[in-house]
Amino acid sequence: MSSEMIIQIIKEVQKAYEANASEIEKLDQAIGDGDHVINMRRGMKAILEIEEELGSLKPADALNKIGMTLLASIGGAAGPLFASMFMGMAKVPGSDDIHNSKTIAKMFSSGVELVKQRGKADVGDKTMMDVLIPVSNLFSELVETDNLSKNEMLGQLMAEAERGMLSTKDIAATKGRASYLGERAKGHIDPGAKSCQLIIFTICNYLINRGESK
Amino acid sequence: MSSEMIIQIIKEVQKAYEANASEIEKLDQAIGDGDHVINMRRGMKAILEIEEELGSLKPADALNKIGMTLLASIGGAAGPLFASMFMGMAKVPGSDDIHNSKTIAKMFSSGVELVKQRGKADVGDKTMMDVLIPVSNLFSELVETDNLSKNEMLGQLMAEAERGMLSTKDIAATKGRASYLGERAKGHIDPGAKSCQLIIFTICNYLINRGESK
Amino acid sequence: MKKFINNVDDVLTESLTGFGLAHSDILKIHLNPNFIIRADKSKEGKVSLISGGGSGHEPLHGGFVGYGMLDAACPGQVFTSPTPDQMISASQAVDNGGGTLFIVKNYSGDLMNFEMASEMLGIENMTVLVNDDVAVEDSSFTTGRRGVAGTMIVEKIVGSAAEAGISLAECKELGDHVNKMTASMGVAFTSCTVPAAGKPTFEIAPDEMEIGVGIHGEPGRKREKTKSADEITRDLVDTILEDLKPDNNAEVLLHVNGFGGTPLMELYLLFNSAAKELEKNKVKISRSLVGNYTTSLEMAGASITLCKLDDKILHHWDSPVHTAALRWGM
Amino acid sequence: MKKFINNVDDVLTESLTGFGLAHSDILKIHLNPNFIIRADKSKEGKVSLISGGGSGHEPLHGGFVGYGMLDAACPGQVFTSPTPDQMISASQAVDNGGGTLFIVKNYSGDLMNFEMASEMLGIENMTVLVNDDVAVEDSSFTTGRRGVAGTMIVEKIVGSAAEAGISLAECKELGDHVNKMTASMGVAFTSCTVPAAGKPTFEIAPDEMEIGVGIHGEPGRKREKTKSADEITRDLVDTILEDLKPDNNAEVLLHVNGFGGTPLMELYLLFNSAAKELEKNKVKISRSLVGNYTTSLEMAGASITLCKLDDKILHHWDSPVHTAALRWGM
Ligand SMILES: Nc1ncnc2c1ncn2[C@@H]1O[C@H](COP(=O)(O)OP(=O)(O)O)[C@@H](O)[C@H]1O
Ligand SMILES: Nc1ncnc2c1ncn2[C@@H]1O[C@H](COP(=O)(O)OP(=O)(O)O)[C@@H](O)[C@H]1O
Ligand SMILES: [Mg+2]
Ligand SMILES: [Mg+2]
Ligand SMILES: [Mg+2]
Ligand SMILES: [Mg+2]
Repeated sequence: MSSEMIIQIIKEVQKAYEANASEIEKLDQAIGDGDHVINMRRGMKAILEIEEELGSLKPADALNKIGMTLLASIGGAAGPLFASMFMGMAKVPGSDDIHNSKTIAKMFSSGVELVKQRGKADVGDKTMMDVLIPVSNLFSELVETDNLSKNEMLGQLMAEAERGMLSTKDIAATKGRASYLGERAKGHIDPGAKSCQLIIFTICNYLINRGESK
Repeated sequence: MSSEMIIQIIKEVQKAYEANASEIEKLDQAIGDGDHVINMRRGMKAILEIEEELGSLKPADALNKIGMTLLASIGGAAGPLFASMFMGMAKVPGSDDIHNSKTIAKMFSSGVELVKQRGKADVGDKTMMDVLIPVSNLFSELVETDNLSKNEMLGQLMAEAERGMLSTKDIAATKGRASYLGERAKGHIDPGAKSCQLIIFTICNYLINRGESK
Repeated sequence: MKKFINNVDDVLTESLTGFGLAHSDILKIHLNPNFIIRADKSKEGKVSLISGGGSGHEPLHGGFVGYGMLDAACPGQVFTSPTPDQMISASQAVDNGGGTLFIVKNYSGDLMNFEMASEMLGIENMTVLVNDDVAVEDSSFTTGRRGVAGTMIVEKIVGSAAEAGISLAECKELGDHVNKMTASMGVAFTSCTVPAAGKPTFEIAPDEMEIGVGIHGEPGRKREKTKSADEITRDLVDTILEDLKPDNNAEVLLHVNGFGGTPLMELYLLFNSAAKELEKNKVKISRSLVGNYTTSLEMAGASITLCKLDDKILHHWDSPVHTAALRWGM
Repeated sequence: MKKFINNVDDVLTESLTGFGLAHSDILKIHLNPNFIIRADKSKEGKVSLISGGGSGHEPLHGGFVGYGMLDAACPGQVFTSPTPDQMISASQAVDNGGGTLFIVKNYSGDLMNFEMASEMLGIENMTVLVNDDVAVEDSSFTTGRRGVAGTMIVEKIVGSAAEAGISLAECKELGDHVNKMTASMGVAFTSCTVPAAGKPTFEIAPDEMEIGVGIHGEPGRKREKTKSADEITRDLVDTILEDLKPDNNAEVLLHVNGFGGTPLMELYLLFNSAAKELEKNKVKISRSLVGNYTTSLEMAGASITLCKLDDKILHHWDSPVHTAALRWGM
């Protein structure tokens, strides 16, 4: 993993985001305040504005810089949470120089841990944590499993993200703006969970295709 | 003409007004501020609230009282104008005791004169004057004409009122709120002119039917 | 129609009652006839300033009753001028022997009702007619320009001067002078709904605006496709400047007035657009006022008003005022 | 969407610039990061009061920057909490050695951003969390109640006390106290439109209202058919009183707040309805505030806020204040 690759992935995410923007916007309009897409867009734009600077940094520094950039650009609930994700990832020893899935899994787990500390939400609160926590758990598990191809692993992570995202649909929210709705939030997928699922899907897909093309 | 008859006529006008309310409202919404019907309703209601008191007054006093009541209840442009109409009518010597059309024509003419003084509008300004002035002129003329039945006279006045009202349609306004519209007022009948036409029509009709039933 | 009302016929009475309760420290409400007067009697011999007009423009005029501004306000029904009995009773209630100055917005209805009050009132009185709306062409063959957002500036300036003790004739002269120095023009995005009518006063497409709209939702100069804030502002400011013809580096008061349904955020954005336009025209903004002061119920839109400042106007603008809607220096 | 804007992305910057120009006598605007501070440095050793939140609630918070209230405000994007760099830069700009008090409305986003600012800021600081919205049930298993129109009361009271020189810990304690004495609830008739979204945040039928709506157009407790002003008021006031449980003849401040698209006439009518309801409940209105202070862009609707008064709160409410949106005594 290099800083260039991080930027490449963010560009892929940005593309995927635009393709799904109106769907996600509808979700935040249904149970939030309708700004989630705008917030995320602002964050991605801010990162790509410092693309050159990021390219010159070591991965851990780039991740930190991305975290700070998101923190100062997204705002809302999503800002500190996505920022924490990147800052948490940068914390893992060895994240500067990573060649194997185990390090990446550790980084992901560290990122999710910091998000959880910041947001104080857990599985079942109808937030992005319903995607992040199960995916992180599964990831840590799978990297210890032998005889699993990289693509199989990525496929399982994508499926888990999808499951987590869908699990937010039929429950009431107990964290975030949707919690004000009580029972009325039921029936709507959480926008932050959808965002995370989309991001995970895009990254996995990118890695699968990249593996193939090599 | 007695005070009771004045009240009776006002009740007839009120009924006619309700039947045409939405049409007149649309006219004031198109080239005014949409309150003309509401204003007129308020005025008629105020008169009928003092019905008993009016019944005990001599016609000239009743007309004056009606004028003052309209003045304190209608507001807007229509208030002082309709009030002036009644006050002007009360001014005519003999208006207390009237048995012939000539006195009534004089009263009408005196009323219109005071309205004109107050509003400073004339024929062609696209206001109620486009109905009041021609009808008043014709009335004064017709009462001097021999061999004209009462009903023929009333019919001619109704026709003149209609003509006056329609004449406001294709001109621009130079007085009242519609004057702000410039050319855009063309194509709409003036609400105040429509009101006056309706009132004159109702009174004439009442007198025709009353004549017949006797 | 969705409104906070109980009964269409009681809107005005209940609203006035609430207004009186909320500001009992500075004003008193009289119902039937309806008028609003200061809670404290003002100085012996002081000219009484009385304004009024249709309701639905709040805070105009009731919100400007108090020290340094109006002595009384006469609220008519929504968008309908008040009736002479209101002006007469209000004048009698606040009379201090200095005579009465009526401040009247130029509409046929207001004019005629105030005229009749003036004729019937047994107190010496004069009238200042405000006609600051440059959207309407002024000609002796028409009703002339309307009185709009500039009215409160006339009320503030003459109010301060009356407090300082000038005579009725001087008040009248000053009011006419301020009126001449003041010009306004507005634009609307949506209509408003008069409670008693129950439906919008006019229809307007989702991409149209009414340039030069009146404060009763009267149609304006022209209907156009919506444009950027800068372009709209240029239209309004240029028309105003053509009328006022300020000298180079003239100092003005810039008043951006919301019609009731436009967020403050947008009004400040408009202020910024107007400031850019005035700078281009070498006009200096020395005083500013941004907010909903002369409204049309919940109409979305705004007007821009400029008042050319001289030492006298500036002094009376800055002087203390204590009303429900405008307060400073005390 | 019809709005006074030039470019969706520039709304905030241009509006802030206009705000700074219109009130250059009392405040200064800093862009990138965005914050608003007082024009004059305040007293050495004074606690700095800093608030902030998403934009679109104007005049909250920027309109409350000035003597006797806030030292700085940090406006986020429309309906999006500001970012920690804004709070940090603002704190540094106004620091007088007395420490910083953050006044934060209770939303996940605002909380987390202010929390990170608090952790990263090198100045002693504390936070008052405002959660006056009784529409939302308060439970440790949820995000808890939202901060709404009561926030400006906290800002006024603590602002006055800070001006008088009390310590950071005392400011924090007083803020928490006022928050506990204050409860609000609102109702919306229409949605608002976030400029960047370009369409209404929610759909609502022509005969429906959202009871307990949040100030970002978040859905409330329930959606109902519209009712009379008296009935709506009863719903709101009774829920508030259940929460505040005032003693018999307790004195309160009654604040009727418009969300931006409701005419002042209706707000005063609501005030009247609320006054009747409070009288029935033997609660005495000692102070009142009616107007658009905590808005949701152009949303039609209003909220009612009660604050139980004790001598301290009363004293600090009455004390002089000089901001763009609230001014008295000076
Ligand atoms: N405490 C929390 N922990 C984890 N995620 C949260 C929390 N609060 C909110 N979120 C996530 O943030 C998303 C909303 O983000 P966004 O719309 O950008 O911010 P805001 O709610 O401030 O408008 C929600 O859908 C939810 O997934
Ligand atoms: N100066 C005037 N002279 C005669 N009639 C007038 C004058 N001004 C207005 N009107 C009449 O008044 C009518 C409007 O009355 P109304 O709607 O009740 O008052 P307003 O215009 O104040 O809302 C117009 O249609 C017109 O006929
Ligand atoms: Mg959101
Ligand atoms: Mg009318
Ligand atoms: Mg009218
Ligand atoms: Mg948000």
